[in-house]
Amino acid sequence: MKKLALAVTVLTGVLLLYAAQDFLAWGDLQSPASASPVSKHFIADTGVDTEVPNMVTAVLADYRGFDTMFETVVIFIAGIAIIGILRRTGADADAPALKRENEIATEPDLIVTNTVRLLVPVIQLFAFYVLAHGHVSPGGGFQGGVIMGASFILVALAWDLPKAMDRLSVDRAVMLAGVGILIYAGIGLFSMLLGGEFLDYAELSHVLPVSSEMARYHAMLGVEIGVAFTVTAVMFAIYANLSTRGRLEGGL
Amino acid sequence: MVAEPTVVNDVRPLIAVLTPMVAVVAIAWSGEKRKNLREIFTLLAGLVQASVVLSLTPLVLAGNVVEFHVWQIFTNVPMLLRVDGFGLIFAAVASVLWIATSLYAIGYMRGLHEHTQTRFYSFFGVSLCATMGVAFSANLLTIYFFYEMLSVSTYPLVTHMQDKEARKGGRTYLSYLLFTSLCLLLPALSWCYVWLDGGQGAMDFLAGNSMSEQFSGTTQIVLLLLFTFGFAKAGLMPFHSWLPNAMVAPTPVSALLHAVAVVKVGVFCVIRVYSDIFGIEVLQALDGEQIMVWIACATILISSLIALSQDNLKRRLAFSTIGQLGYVVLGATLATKQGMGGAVLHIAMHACGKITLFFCAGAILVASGKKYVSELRGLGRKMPFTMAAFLIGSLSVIGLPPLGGFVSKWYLVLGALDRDYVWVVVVLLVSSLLNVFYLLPVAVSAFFRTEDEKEGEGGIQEAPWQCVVPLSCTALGCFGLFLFSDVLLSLAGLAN
Amino acid sequence: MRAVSEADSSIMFGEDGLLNELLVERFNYCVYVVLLLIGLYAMIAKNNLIKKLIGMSIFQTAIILFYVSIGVKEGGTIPIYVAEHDPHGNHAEHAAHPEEANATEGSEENATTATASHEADHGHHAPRSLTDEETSGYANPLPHVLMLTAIVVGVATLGVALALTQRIYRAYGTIEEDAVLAAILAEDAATVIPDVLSTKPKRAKAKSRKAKQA
Amino acid sequence: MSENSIALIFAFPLFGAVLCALVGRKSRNLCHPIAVASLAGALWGGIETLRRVIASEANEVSYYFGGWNADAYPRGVGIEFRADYLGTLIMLVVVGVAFLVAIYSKLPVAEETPEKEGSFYTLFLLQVTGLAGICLTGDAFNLYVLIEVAALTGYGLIAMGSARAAAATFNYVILGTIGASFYLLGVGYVYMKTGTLNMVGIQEVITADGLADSAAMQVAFVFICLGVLIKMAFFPFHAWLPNAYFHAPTATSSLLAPLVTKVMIYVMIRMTLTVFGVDFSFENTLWTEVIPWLVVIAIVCAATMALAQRDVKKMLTYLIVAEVGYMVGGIWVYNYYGFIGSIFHVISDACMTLCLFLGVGIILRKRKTTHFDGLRGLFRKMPFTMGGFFVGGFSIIGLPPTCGFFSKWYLITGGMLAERWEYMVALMFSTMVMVVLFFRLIERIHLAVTESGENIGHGHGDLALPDSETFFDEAHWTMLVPLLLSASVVLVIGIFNQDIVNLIQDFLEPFDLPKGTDR
Repeated sequence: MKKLALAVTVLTGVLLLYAAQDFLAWGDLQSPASASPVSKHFIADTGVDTEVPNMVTAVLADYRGFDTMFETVVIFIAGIAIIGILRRTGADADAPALKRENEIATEPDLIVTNTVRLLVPVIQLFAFYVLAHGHVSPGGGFQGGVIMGASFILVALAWDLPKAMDRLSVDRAVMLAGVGILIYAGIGLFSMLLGGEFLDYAELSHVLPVSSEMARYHAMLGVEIGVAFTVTAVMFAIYANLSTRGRLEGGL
Repeated sequence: MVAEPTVVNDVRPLIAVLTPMVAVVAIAWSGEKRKNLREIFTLLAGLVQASVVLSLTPLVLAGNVVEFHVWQIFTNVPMLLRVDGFGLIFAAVASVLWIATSLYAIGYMRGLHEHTQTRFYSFFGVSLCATMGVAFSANLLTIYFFYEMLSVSTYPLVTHMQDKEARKGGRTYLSYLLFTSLCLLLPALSWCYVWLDGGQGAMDFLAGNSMSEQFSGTTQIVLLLLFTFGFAKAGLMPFHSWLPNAMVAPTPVSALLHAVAVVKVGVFCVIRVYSDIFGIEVLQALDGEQIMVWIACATILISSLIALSQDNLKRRLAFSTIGQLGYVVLGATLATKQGMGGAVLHIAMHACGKITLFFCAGAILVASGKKYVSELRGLGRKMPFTMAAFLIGSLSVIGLPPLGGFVSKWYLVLGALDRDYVWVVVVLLVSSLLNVFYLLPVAVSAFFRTEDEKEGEGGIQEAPWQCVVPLSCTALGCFGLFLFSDVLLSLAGLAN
Repeated sequence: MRAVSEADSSIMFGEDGLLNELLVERFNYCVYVVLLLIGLYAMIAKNNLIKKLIGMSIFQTAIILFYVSIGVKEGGTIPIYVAEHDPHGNHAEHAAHPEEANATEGSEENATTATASHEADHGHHAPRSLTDEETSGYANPLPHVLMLTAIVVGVATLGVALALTQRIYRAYGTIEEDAVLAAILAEDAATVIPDVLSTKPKRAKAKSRKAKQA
Repeated sequence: MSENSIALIFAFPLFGAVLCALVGRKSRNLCHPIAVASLAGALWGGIETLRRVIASEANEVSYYFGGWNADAYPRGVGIEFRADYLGTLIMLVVVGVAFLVAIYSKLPVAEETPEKEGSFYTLFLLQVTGLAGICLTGDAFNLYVLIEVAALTGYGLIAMGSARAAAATFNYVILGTIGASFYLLGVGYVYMKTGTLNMVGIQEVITADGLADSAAMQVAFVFICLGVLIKMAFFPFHAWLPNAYFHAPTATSSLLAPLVTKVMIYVMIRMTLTVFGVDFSFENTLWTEVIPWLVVIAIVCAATMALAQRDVKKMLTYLIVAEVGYMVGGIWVYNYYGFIGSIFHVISDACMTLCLFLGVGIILRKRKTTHFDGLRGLFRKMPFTMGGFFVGGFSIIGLPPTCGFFSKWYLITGGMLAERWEYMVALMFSTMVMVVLFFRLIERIHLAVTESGENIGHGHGDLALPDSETFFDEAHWTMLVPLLLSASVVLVIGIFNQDIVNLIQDFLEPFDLPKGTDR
């Protein structure tokens, strides 16, 4: 196996290096990727099209919004798949829990819990900031969602899983993830029902009291919120399932 | 063939093809519990089919061809049914003999208390449908469809016994037939589809052929070989050994399928390709076409010699069949009008004779349980009708007047002389002699030698009437074919 | 491509030689190649399932590095448009924004070319199409977007793979590949194929259920 | 609604999936109807799309998500979905197959993965979304995302079964990720050299800038092909497939086996024809001389391995690998008819594989095993099921008038016209292997014989089967009806193949492929 791996690796390396001499210099302004009309349009006309200064956000949530919808779906799939794989059913569920070696039942540490108590609101607030400010600074739904999910995971780490599950149970997390997708796809569907194409946010200007550019702007915030829902929920669901091997009890 | 025939559109060819399929549904519905109903359906379908086919005769005799367009397979190649002289002869033989076989099968299967008779009758019907389809096909692709359908639908019949031997026979049967059809025939067809007439209207038997203008001589020979061996049902050596192996099937199957339907479909396809895809003129002009004549002659002689050494009656008949198929292929390879016509006639004549022989073999099995030639001494006294029919069948296969076999052999000889192949005539004579040697002793010993005393099986009687009646009919049919051969001659395009 | 076929030592090692070109001008491409190969090797060669997954992560990260490298522009800043970033705007007024300061530094060479199109309304830029010179001051946003997607996909794959690893561990008690394989072979050898014709169907069922549980 | 039919193909299963996830825990029985209903909706969208494509003048319909159409904005700014005959036909196959499997899956899912219906149908529907999207997308990167959607759902669906399935899935994850990452890398190279991700845009830039000699583009092509070949389980990279599909739950393997490999073949056709262009793909000796021989090795090896199996389901998984070889070969003989054959074989192979896997699922449910020994006498108990199964088998062998015959016909024609004799020999060889395989099965199913050849059915009288084995015991209708439907689809596609081939021809006409008939 090792020899095979080495052969494969060397072969790939040769191919990669063979291609490398055809690469343009690093940071070349005239490289096709940088100078193509598509790339120029993103930089030059994002403001005109959507009023969003952060081009990455605009490309992510609007120009390539369909990609991003499926990206959210990928996250959702991961959550569902992990639950599906690890969930114990039938006879399996009744099997006695595996005892971890060196497991010591201790009370949660006072210092840790109190620090976390202080930290969590700040983290969550920051998550909202990152989410909401994604249009004008680096940030957005994924980033905000991950930070938000981390806050729940932190609770689970500091106390135990049930404590975190009191706040966001896995069942509810799955629901939340679903709702996130519903928000994203729902906005897309709604704009389609208003007469445009799927995800054509400009059509929302028919129902919102804003111009079609600003409609795109606001709709982007909407889909980012949907993304954040899904990411938050799935991050926590993945953690909860992986850390307890699908039992959803006790935990670290 | 002759000048542009008039095309008549008629649904009757389709009816003839589909009748057995309808019967299959009815048979499967009747099932094992309603035996009589099931068998009535079988007979009824046979009657309907035969009358539909025969009702087409006047039209065809008047120089028309009957067509029915089923659906478009490829852009230029439709699924087209067409009835012309050759096809009608074959279809008529197959459908008339189906009635006889059905009646015979009832006696045989009931006599032996066979299992899964419903399955048997069902697949019997399917294979008849396929045979009829081959007879009425208007182009190569259509013929290929029905050809494959026949291969598959006869498999359950060949393996009917379900024992080890049957399964072995079935495997040989399928591997030979599917190997040749998928690996030799399919590329040849594909070749013709693409290059013959540039893919326009290709493969139709009436299209007139421009084979010689489009392909080099070598290509034509290769195609000829692919086609001839691709239709392995024709039993040409070296792709013949499926036939003796398939004799494990119940006798009605052997009779109808291996003396009438399956093998005759093979040779019929070969004739079609030779006469309507290549054409007589092209073949005559083709260098190296003699190879095919040699192969056919070799098959005739070798199989006759092997038949001499077989003691199992059905196996002996099987090798005899291979030889007789060789005659048909020979007729086609001679590439003369008489040869082709003789070949088509021989399909009919041999079918009638050989089915009689197989019926007799089956009847003997039912009545006495005997399978080997050496056991048949003195049986003629106990089963006079059967053995008399056997004698008639033998004489017809040997080719003596006033029996059908004589007519077709006569035209084959004429065809050979037409091409100045005197040696072929010699081969025909020698093989007729061999036929005498391996067929006549059976009947002779049955009538003129006394039974061994020690066996002491006094209880042997004539077979059930369902068996005896059909075999008597077919034996009489051998005379009939001689007497009324002029109809067949004109259908085969030999009457002037 | 042509260059390689005629390669001699000077082309390989000279001033404009291949090596020079590769290592100096395309340094980060080389890094990505090395990372990618490390990841690939680990994915195929490692016996431990977790190590395979680590290899997978390295592999995917290498690709991300490659993509981001495509988007880089000499002197370009992050692709966030703020009207005030334009060099002829008043630097001092907005110097408080660190990212803006960076941006200004980055796009200095554009300073001379930018026109007086800059509006007085600092707070709200009027939507307008940027000129070619202005666009070259921003990095290409598309690769970043693509990689955001790729990262997400990578995380999702990793999560599922970890779940699978746990499932395997739960069933076989090991995450070493050869040990798992051995366990699987043993399991196969022990599987009984129910003989349909010699036993009653009910028993066959019970048998296979037992086999499943084992 | 009609002008949005392309979006509806995705919207229905997507919302269905979310709905399944939401109601899955509480009311599990709702999941199956939701799945069937949303796939019916998707099927309607698919048919509507085909209707629009046929009605359109250019034989293709573009759909710009987010309204970023190519008239007002530079091509490739937004994500374009481009429905031409190729993509639409295969998308219809995907949705149709999924619809049948969804009906079929009711009992197997409830029995094999109890209490997981919610997760199962969520992933099931998203799998369909991903696969259907692959067929229509006009964006190289979006294709990657959709490939990953399909892959991840596939991992989940397979691993939901036994622990054995999880072990098999792990290999799938590793190889699948390598494949997808290679594809991603290739797309990266393409983007670097062309500056666009839109498939048509890439083709335009390649032609305009003369990128055929570019080393990076060539390597990009190699990587993309490599990635796709891994994903489609082409012979040396097939290791993940047999185990994963064999141990997967019945409903999963019935969905994945017919679709995943075929859709990847589609990607390869799309890449060679639309993205890189005919000249780039087939004029470069770097790979045009290598791949056809790989194909030959692949077909022969996979067929031989199939021959060695003693289990129907396992055997079928190897057959899939062999069939992949057929289709890749059809592309790389580089001939008009070869392409028709490949595309038509994608369609027909999906149908016949579906047919076989549905049959195997029923066998598994009745007999609790798919080993050859467990097949005896099945025909008597389930004549309809087995009849459908046989139709699928005949189609794999290539007997007329099933669709398998016609696709093989075009493949053979293409191979012959391109004078790729080695490919034809490989095809013949594998055809013969399939004859052996299926008649071996038919012998067992039909004739009730034991493995050792001992005679169970005596020549005369009734079969000596135990009483429990002789009564009529047909499969449940939710399983039987999809099987019979798929069997009849196999026949109908075969009989009316000309209509489909005409569409394929319309699609292939602009590419000016060599026909090889002009001699």
